[in-house]
Amino acid sequence: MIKTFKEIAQSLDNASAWQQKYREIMLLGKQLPAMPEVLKTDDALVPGCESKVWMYLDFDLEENTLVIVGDSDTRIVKGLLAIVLALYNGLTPEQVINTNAFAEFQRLGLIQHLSPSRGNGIKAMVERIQTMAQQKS
Amino acid sequence: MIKTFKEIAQSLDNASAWQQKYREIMLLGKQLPAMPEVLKTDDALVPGCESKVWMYLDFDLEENTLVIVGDSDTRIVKGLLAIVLALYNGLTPEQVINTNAFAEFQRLGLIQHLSPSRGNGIKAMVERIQTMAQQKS
Amino acid sequence: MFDIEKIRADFPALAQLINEQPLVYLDSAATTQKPLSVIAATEQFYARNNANVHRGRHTLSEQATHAYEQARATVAEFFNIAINELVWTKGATEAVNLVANGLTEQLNSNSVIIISPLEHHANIVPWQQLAKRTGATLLALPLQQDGRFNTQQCVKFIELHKPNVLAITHASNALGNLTPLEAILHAAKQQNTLTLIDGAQAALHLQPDLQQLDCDFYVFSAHKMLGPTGLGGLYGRYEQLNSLSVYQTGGEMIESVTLTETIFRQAPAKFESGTPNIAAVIAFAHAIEYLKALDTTNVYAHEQAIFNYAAKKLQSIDGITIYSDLKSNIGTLSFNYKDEHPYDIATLLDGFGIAVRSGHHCAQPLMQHLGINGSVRASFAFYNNHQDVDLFIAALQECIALLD
Amino acid sequence: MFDIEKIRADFPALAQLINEQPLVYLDSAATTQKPLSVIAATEQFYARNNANVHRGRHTLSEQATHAYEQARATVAEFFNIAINELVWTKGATEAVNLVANGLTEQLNSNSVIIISPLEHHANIVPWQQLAKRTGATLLALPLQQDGRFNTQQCVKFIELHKPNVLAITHASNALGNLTPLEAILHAAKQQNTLTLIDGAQAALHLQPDLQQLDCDFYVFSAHKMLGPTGLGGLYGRYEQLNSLSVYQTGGEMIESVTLTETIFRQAPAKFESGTPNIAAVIAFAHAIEYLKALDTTNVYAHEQAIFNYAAKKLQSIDGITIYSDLKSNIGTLSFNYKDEHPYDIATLLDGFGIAVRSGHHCAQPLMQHLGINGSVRASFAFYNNHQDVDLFIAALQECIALLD
Ligand SMILES: Cc1ncc(COP(=O)(O)O)c(C=O)c1O
Ligand SMILES: Cc1ncc(COP(=O)(O)O)c(C=O)c1O
Repeated sequence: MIKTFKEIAQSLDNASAWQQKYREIMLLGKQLPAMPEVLKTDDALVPGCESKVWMYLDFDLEENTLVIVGDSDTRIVKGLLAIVLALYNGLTPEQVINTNAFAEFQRLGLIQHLSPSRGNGIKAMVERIQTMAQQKS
Repeated sequence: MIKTFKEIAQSLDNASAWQQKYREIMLLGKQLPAMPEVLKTDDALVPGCESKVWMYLDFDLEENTLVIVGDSDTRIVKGLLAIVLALYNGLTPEQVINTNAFAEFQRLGLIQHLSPSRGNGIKAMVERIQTMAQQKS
Repeated sequence: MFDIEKIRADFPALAQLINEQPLVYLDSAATTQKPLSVIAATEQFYARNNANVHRGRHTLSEQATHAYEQARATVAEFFNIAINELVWTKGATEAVNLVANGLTEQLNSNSVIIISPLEHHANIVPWQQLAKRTGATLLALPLQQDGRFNTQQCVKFIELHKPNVLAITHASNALGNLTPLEAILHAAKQQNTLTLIDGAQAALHLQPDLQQLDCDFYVFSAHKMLGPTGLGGLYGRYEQLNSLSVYQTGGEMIESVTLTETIFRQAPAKFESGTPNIAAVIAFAHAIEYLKALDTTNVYAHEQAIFNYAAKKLQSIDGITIYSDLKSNIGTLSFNYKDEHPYDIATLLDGFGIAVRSGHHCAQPLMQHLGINGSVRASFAFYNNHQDVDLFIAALQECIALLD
Repeated sequence: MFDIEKIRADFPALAQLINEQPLVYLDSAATTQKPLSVIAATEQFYARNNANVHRGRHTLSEQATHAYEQARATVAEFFNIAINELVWTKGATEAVNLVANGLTEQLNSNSVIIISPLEHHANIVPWQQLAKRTGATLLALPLQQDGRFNTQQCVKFIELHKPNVLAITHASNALGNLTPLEAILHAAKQQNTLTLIDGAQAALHLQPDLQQLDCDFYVFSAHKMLGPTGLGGLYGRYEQLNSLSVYQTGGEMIESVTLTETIFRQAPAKFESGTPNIAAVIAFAHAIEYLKALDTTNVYAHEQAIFNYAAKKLQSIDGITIYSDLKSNIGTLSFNYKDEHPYDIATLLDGFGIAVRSGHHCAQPLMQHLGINGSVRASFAFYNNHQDVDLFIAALQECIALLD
């Protein structure tokens, strides 16, 4: 079962030590369904990453919601990706625009993972999601 | 009349202020006979100098002494050159080898002019003179 | 409020004695002095934050990377350009070389490159080499006998020769003269000419808005803008920048490497191979912050006041020839006294604690144009005060007394 | 006497907390920490002696020039080379580029260039570019599956291909493995091959006598030898060095310039265009003085002791694969844990204050050769102590517990 963002936030808040937090994040990654191999194209690769990160972005016209699929070859990044997906997947463009991943990551004590210097692709992902939302809104 | 090195040293020692010293140096330059234009070839130019410095080095086989002629387009360098000439001109190779221009310039309070960073060619001149002396001794 | 004494206190090197007399530093065109914040940032980096940037998964490396990229943003904002339009180089010289080299494949024997006769060697020799490599023709803009450009002449020259590339200085390092860039850049644009401006001298004094200036490339050196040595920058309009062929190759600038093939990254990374001058980049951002905190208008007004004051005093000395344009100048006075050698004047001035430069100022073609072997150059920055001028002029008069 | 605690006190950056735990800096292969004397020299330069070098006729400029050239002498002596055989560059990367570019006119489509599969990208891509420009063939020395060279194989390869140029590292940055240089350089000499050694990693640890090593070129980076960022060096046997064609052009490196023609100076000036990284050069001499003051033999013995201690502990952990050659190594441990991603290990280690590197270490061909995507790299320097190793191993075990 995929956790909602609220549930994720709660379990991260409950983490007593940083190790616990990472354990939680990696667990989230584990629970994220693997991305179908056919979607792992070069185009889907988020560039400039040390770890491999794939992201597939689509728009469901009927539902007027964003569809996001992602994967990574590292556990921690995959976990962070799961958090981003929990935040944004299935939202309407307007909802996406009103959801500030930076603020949420800040609140979760994970903001350093969104730093451009991390080069882990999470920041690039969030930006791509926001860009698509702007285009579709 | 060209001053002997001893006379030069004396008048520099007598200089009360640095201005006086420079006045003396420039005077020495003025008293140095101009180098014949035909000797001012590109070969005679000491390379890498901001001011132009020409030096013509020869060896008098009969007298077994070095013959040094030099000139510069700046007054101060020409004066310093006059001091070097007064030190070395007409000496035998052995005498040249035993005459340490660095020590003398140090004693005169002019050592900074022999610094490689000056790039005024005086140091290069002294080195050339010593090299020739080594070869001829 | 522009409190010059408060500002001077920020520059520790200014407060020293040279030959037992207070230093009067009039060699800012060669390199500027550094404010305390720049010195402290350098120290702080090495004593605490030192780490290599990019690809490091540990805290120190991330902090360094963050500060490094933040510095790029700070400097880009200062010049009003996009972050990815700024390439770090080791100096203005390297920046010109990077562009001249990167254009090799875009030029051929029908191409025309225009420079000017008052360029610094750094903005001459790389173009000579490019012309040699490609067979392109290298021309120089007309310059009046007095070392100033006639704008109309320049515009006509550009219209006539329709250059592919025009490389020209924003201000002359030997004279301080400002180039009439607006008209020249406009004329170049009409001909679809790629333009490179050498801002090594001007950037500190004019703090240019590069979007407004509307050139394709602009180069500068950090050490002439209160920053550390070993760092410079290249602005390139993104498309033109990215279309340059790669320059230095190695780590950092590649996407992937096999033994047989390499895929390069996009600009600016494409041009930044190897470990960058991290400490200098971070410290340079502090230099720019320092400059921004002073009001540009005040800085400029003060500099011009000092310059005019010095020019007037210098003019009033018998036997002095001034080569600088006194009407349109970033604050540099280039002069000779009668036919005395600049070396002698500079050496004697140093005895009085006055630091000026003498020689050809790496602008030999300009010296040939002016018919001189060299000159004495006193170059001012905003941290100079009226007393500096007074001491300089008094010392110069004593030198003259010694020489006459 | 090698007093490790006294030495550590000279490196202020080592004495800090990262994530509330004492920093264990195991990323010296990326960049080393700096001793106080280097930091102080930098500060002193900017706060007092700051001036541009060469051609300045004032006291500050002369002092700076003197210190700058004195630094060249200090470093040349360290490597046992002549002063005019040392060119300052902005880093090892630029030094390789300078040579690869300078050889363009000496090679053609019959030429052979040999590199190796474990080179850093900086010692691969410039040679690829050279091969492309000249039509020369680029080959790689045979490397065993385990990442070590078989000396006899290498010698045979050289005898077979008779390369014009051989560029190889002194020690691998990704693995720390030492190259069997003596035999390789000897074989190359038999073929009149020009040799370039990439000493970026090895220079600090081995403090090589370059005359004895008997290569034609040797490159290094100051920042990996306790010195500042933005500086590197190129040693070149004078004749070979001077015969390279010019690289960057501009001020400082020219004898004379007219608008149509330029005469260049001789090496090393010929290759040093523009204002150099003066502060870094001067500070780097302090780094070298610091190294010289420690006894080389003691330093090396301590490094090897730490390395062996760490290797033994690491080997004893189940599931760890070590890629480094443990017999002949400058002090770098490259490893993976099961099939965990190095990114995860490095990120978790950072939580414990342990700074290691993860990834391909700018050596993608080597990673391909080893059949891995990357590794975790712990690199040691003489300022590491046994406690660093203990903390590292303990943290690694906790990471493993988290991952399993
Ligand atoms: C073996 C090797 N060669 C070359 C380089 C490039 O050095 P720099 O980035 O300082 O130019 C490095 C540094 O990472 C290296 O380890
Ligand atoms: C106008 C001009 N261009 C280029 C340069 C070269 O700058 P750098 O020596 O910092 O590379 C200078 C500096 O002397 C200059 O004044």
